Amino acid sequence: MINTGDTAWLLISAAMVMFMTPGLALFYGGMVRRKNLLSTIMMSFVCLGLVTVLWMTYGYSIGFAPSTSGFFGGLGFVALRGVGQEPSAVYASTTPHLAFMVFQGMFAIITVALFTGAVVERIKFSALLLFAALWLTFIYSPVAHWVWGEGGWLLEFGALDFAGGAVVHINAGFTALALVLLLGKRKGFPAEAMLPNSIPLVVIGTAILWFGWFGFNAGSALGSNGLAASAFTATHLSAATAAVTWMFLSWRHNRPTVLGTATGAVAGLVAITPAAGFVPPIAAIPIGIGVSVIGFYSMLLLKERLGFDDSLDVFAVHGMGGIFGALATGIFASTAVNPAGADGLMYAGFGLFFKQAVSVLAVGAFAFFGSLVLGKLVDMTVGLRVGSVEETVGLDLSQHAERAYGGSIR
Amino acid sequence: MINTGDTAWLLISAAMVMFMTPGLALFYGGMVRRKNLLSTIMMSFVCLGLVTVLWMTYGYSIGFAPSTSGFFGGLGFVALRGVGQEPSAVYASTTPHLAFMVFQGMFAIITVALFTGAVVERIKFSALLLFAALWLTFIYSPVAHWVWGEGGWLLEFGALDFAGGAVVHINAGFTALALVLLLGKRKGFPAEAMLPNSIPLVVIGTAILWFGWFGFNAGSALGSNGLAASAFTATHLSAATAAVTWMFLSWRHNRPTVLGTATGAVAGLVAITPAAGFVPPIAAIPIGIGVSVIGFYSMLLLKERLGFDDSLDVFAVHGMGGIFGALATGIFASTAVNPAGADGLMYAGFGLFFKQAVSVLAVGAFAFFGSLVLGKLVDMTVGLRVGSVEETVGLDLSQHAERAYGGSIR
Amino acid sequence: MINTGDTAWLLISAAMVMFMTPGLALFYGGMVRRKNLLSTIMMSFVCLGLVTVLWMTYGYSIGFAPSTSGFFGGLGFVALRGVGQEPSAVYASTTPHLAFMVFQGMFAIITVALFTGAVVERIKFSALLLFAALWLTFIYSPVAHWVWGEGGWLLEFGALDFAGGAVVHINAGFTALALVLLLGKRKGFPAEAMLPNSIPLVVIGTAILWFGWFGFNAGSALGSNGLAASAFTATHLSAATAAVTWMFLSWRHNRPTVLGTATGAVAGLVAITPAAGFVPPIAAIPIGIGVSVIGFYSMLLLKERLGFDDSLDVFAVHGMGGIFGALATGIFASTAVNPAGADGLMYAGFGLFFKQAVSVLAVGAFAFFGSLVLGKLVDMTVGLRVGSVEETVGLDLSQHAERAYGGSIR
Amino acid sequence: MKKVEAIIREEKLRAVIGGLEENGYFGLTITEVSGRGRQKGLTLQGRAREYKVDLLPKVKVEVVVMDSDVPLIINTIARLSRTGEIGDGKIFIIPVEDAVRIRTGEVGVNTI
Amino acid sequence: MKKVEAIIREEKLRAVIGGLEENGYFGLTITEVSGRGRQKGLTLQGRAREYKVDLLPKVKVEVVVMDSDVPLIINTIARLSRTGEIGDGKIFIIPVEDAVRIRTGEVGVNTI
Amino acid sequence: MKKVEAIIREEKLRAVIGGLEENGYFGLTITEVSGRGRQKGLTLQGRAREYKVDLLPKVKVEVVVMDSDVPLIINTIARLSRTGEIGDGKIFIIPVEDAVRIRTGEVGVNTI
Ligand SMILES: Nc1ncnc2c1ncn2[C@@H]1O[C@H](COP(=O)(O)OP(=O)(O)O)[C@@H](O)[C@H]1O
Ligand SMILES: Nc1ncnc2c1ncn2[C@@H]1O[C@H](COP(=O)(O)OP(=O)(O)O)[C@@H](O)[C@H]1O
Ligand SMILES: Nc1ncnc2c1ncn2[C@@H]1O[C@H](COP(=O)(O)OP(=O)(O)O)[C@@H](O)[C@H]1O
Repeated sequence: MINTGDTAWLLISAAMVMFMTPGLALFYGGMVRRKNLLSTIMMSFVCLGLVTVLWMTYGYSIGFAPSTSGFFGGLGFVALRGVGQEPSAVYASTTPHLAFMVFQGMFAIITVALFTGAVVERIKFSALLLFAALWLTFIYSPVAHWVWGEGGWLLEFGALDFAGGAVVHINAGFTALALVLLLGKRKGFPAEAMLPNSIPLVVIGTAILWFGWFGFNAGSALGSNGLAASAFTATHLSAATAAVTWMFLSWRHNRPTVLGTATGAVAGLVAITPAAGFVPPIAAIPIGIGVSVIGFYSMLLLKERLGFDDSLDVFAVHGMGGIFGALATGIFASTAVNPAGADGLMYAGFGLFFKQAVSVLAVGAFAFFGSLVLGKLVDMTVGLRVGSVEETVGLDLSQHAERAYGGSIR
Repeated sequence: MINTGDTAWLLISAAMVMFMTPGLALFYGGMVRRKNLLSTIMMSFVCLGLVTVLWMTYGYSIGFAPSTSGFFGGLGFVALRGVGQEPSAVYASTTPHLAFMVFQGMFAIITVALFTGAVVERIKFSALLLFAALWLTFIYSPVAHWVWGEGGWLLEFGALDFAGGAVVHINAGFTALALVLLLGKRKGFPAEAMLPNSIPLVVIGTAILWFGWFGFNAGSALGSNGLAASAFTATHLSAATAAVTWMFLSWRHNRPTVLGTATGAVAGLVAITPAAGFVPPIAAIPIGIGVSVIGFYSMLLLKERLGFDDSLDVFAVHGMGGIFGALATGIFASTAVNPAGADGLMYAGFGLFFKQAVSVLAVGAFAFFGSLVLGKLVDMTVGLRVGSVEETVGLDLSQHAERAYGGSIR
Repeated sequence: MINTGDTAWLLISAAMVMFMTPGLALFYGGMVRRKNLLSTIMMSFVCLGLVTVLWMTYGYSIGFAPSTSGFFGGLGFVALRGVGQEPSAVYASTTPHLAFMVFQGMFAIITVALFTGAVVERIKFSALLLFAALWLTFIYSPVAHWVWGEGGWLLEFGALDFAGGAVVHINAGFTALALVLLLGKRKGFPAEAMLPNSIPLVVIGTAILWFGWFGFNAGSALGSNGLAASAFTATHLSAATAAVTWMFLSWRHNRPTVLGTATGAVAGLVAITPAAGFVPPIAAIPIGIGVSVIGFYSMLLLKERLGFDDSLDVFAVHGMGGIFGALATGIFASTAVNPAGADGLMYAGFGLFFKQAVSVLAVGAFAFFGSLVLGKLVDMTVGLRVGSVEETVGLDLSQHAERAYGGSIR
Repeated sequence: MKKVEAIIREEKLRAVIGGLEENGYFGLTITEVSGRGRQKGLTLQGRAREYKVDLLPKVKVEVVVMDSDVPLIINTIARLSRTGEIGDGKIFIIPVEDAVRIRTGEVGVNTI
Repeated sequence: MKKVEAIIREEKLRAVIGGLEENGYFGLTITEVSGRGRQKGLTLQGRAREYKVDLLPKVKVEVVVMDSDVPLIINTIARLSRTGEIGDGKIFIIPVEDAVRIRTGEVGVNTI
Repeated sequence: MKKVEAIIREEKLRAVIGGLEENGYFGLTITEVSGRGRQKGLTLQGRAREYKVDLLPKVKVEVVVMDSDVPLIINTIARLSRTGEIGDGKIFIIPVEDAVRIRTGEVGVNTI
């Protein structure tokens, strides 16, 4: 039966998660060079359009319709058939099925937007569109089914993913890895300094992401209850701890930067995502510290040492952060917090931790190899990368025939 | 009796609709030339102040107090007398009357702000203030009464307007038309290129509008229930479809622009507004496609062919979008979705469609002629248009003695 | 027992109040010179990290744990012990205790961020961090206990503070005063014009603040009910009235500025904060007018006449606004609105007004002298002020080794 | 060679560029500047305080050309950027002793 | 005629403009520039990486005047923009061969 | 003295500054400009309308040096900013009659 409080919480959560995608657009947009600002924004923003349409026509069905394989859902929910104002039989039993469907759709949107950060400043817009559509169909929707769908194999197996550590972050992180391998470095990397065009824009984006993440994590309780409050608290504390940790790390290396603090906050939000509704809120402190240390040094290693040009460090923040969060869930989870969860290393044996590791591997490998294949396909058809002159001129002009600040002469 | 879930949903919806007005300020502000940036922002922002005060002192009463004429409400609710913490006898029976009143107030605010987009870059600020006050009193409040007020004639007649296709968008669109006729073109139009000063600002505005629109449309269910979820879904799907459609249209003409995609999203939100709680969510796909095609070509026709200088295309987006949405409601509405609604062309005869057409005509004509009269009046008293030098220097300096980026030399 | 509607409202309110702090960062950031833009943003943003961690480890306990002294709470809630998914025994009985704790935490964060506005453009970042930590511990948490904690002496005494007129605004205002005394004027003040680097950023910040303030004030009803709706309405009306009033005042002196209108809105929100859930909504009109008149002329007096360099006028807006709001609560409060409140001057004798005056004095004096002592301590250890060259170069480069617009040459 | 340095109204830039193009001059450099001449000043306002501001946005167009082209350039720019109102701007002629095309390393008149 | 091109600190701009005005010089053009001289460099930091940055914001003031006015202009600017600390800036004198007032088409010394 | 005025690609700025530094030239002034030369134009698009845009962002580097240093400066800038593709930019040499160091009031060649 529909509970109005739970429904209000799920609807506002869906709206907040929707808001995160343009937030991400600004977060990413602020970090590139000005000539690619709009193009970077567009790569996230267009997902709000494209992914929504695909999700409601068939993506949700692949993800959540009943099936027996455990690998992808059936066609029962195509074009929202059977998805109505009444609660679903299996998901979120106190809210309209439509609310659950749209909430899930917002996750699909932002996951696609997330990996674009790795390929900005050089991917062809048409290639991105095509890849996004294929990826949603063949990677995201199945993985969502594995982890959250009725009968999904990872769900059955007992892996825990409260709000998308695997489905969203590991998935996006390994996709980023694959795409960077296919695309190669940006022209001029690493010789030329590529400073962020607007850190205030990054801050606006971070603010929206942090705000929206309460819907993402606490909304995943699918009800307005103690568990939601617990997930909410853990989310906030992890973001805060990680922000401060990253700030001090950047201070150790030079100065406490705004960009570092914002990045830390996002990393903290990533890591707590799979854990939020399974761990006691105070566990967010070690999780927040851990993810910033891991993220900061992964970034240094990948970008500075290995010269791996993941433009906006999607793998370091979301891939590594997601892995760490999934494993941390295997450490700190407690059935005292969520009886529907399990006990982690701290309270029981290696059981859960092992399952978490399996889910990391399964999702990571599937996303990585799947994306390699899809990316190669796109490369062979429309071509992945813009021409050299287009890259120099910038993607705003060459892909979108627009300039961010049109009134200005430059 | 007050239901806490419904009340939570209505309150947060009111907050979200409030947030839309500064969102609109940024959306519009990004599209003008830098010298008019603040002035454009101010025209929307000031409505939050001015309209709120007028609404709570008497506007709400004209709109919603019981009356017998069907054309405007009585004075029963002046200065919030009789509007208290208990539910109203007629509106939103599970939430405090004050919540309903303030939710409605947010609609009044943004409607006034909407039409300013047509007159930016040349209207005198004092004239705008005066016109806004008159318009709220003599046009908006009565029209709200017709459509939503107890005993309003269009309500009685059976026209459907879920969240303001007629009250908000057609109303604002035709007002824009009238004001442009009175004001004339901007100096230099169409010879000089008038490029948007900041598309990132437009994106921030669009993001806030899209987010807030969930409150606008799903909040209009006045409860946290299946209907709200349905309206929420339809809203999101229409915005998404229209964004993608407009993107492809701009691509056909040159490149897929960010500005076009954002405009499409807004157009999609406009068209679904009257329909959201009456049509099955999947109907948002044809509605989203339709509104972008209509909006895009209306804009080309009006601005390029006819040289009609509606600065930010308020009529093409809100006027035409609102008309299309109202008529589409007459096509796709279904009592299976909302028993309090009616069946459209798809499920029954022309009855509803005809009523929708009547409401379009009535509201459009009233707004247009009413605004002509009020605008003329303002012109004859304080004068509508700034002087030629003031227009050249820009309204930021001449009307507000401010510069957007004060630290800069320019 | 947990009520889902109340919980949804409290959680979303907490998220909205969280959102206010980056909103404030942008509001303040837009007003300084470009060379200090990031540094100003950082001073607010870092509070999200630092204060959260301290609050959850011990601040909440000092503020809200049961005690007998009436001056500070015990250690019962340290590290969130005893703060769980069930409602607390004393606070917010229909929502999870964690929700109440995190909601209160958001208030602590923004209060610290508020006073930074007085010291931007010249305080050392390390000094700010240290001072913030000390201040949260020795000033904010105790004052929260006095006013809102079980057994707090001002609560027992009968002073009313619905959402933080004393705890937040007077507290921050007097702290600002003390810090300005210790720090002295900015280099070049008042000879050099220090124009805001970006008024659009100020508007974005104001928009977020206004939106979030509904959570701040109406969320303080701790439930989704008639009182919340009443507080919501009063909040909106006060902001609107004050915005319009300040606009007309700035018009009287020259032109109706956007900066003035935004400042007025914030002042209106400040003044209604202590009153929102005690006064009839319509009382927001005199409150809104009053606070703008007082704020505007305080600002002129302090800055222009007395040459007191409170960079962003924290004392004039929050200190004076908070005092006015607290006293106005003593005038307009009515038990017809909130039976848990009291009757003010308008309906009864001087009793409440006197109590309000006492709370103003107590909190103001404690914040002022306490901050003087703590600030002096910080000055003697790490030093409060940056060097002269660092100040000239700007705090973005000297404290954070970053530039707001890194892609640009300047 | 000479550098023709014209300070004109922003809104005239398109026309001026077009006019130069029609006459076969493609190379030019544009800078956003702010200027003051005979145009009356304005007063800006802070939160409560006023500031006099008398600089208005202009655009500087620089074209380096052969000496013999100077009159035509002046003529073209002046004609296309004139409104007749105060604030139309100025053109200055500055000597240029040499020019280099970076791409090829060529020097002298044929590089411009 | 000469173009006096001064590169000064941003915060001194108001004073310099005021000083020129007092001496009767109204016309001038301002550009936002970035410069480096003897001032020590700084190090910027990206997400995890460092960049050396040694350019600091300055303002360029250009005033075209008659030859005889040059010493007074130099004097005024130098006096009003001096702090005595490194980074005060430079003034360069550049020859101007001709000037045109766009509004009227006049040429020569009386246009400036 | 001469002013070497180079209009180069943004992404070459760091290299050019570095190269000048290596040769002992520290003082310089940078301006963000927009330019057009032989580089092909582009078309921008508004909401529904198209605009031709042929200006691309460039950076202007100004270095005032003694006459004898000019060849080395030209050489350094040209070498470090060359890509060989159209749009590499130009260098112009402009006479400077005098220079003043504001901080000390010194004039002449030893100030630069
Ligand atoms: N003496 C000067 N030196 C440098 N720039 C000048 C000078 N006089 C005018 N300018 C520039 O020319 C612009 C227009 O000059 P103004 O005097 O307003 O035009 P008009 O020639 O129509 O009187 C100014 O904004 C300024 O940038
Ligand atoms: N040789 C030069 N060529 C061009 N601009 C210069 C030169 N030397 C200095 N500048 C400009 O002057 C500004 C101030 O110079 P700086 O050497 O720091 O001052 P100071 O004269 O006090 O030592 C620099 O930021 C730069 O813009
Ligand atoms: N005649 C000129 N006058 C002023 N600036 C010029 C001139 N020609 C070129 N420029 C500047 O030089 C830049 C590069 O010129 P371009 O012709 O594209 O390079 P290339 O020398 O490789 O053909 C242009 O963007 C413009 O700023």
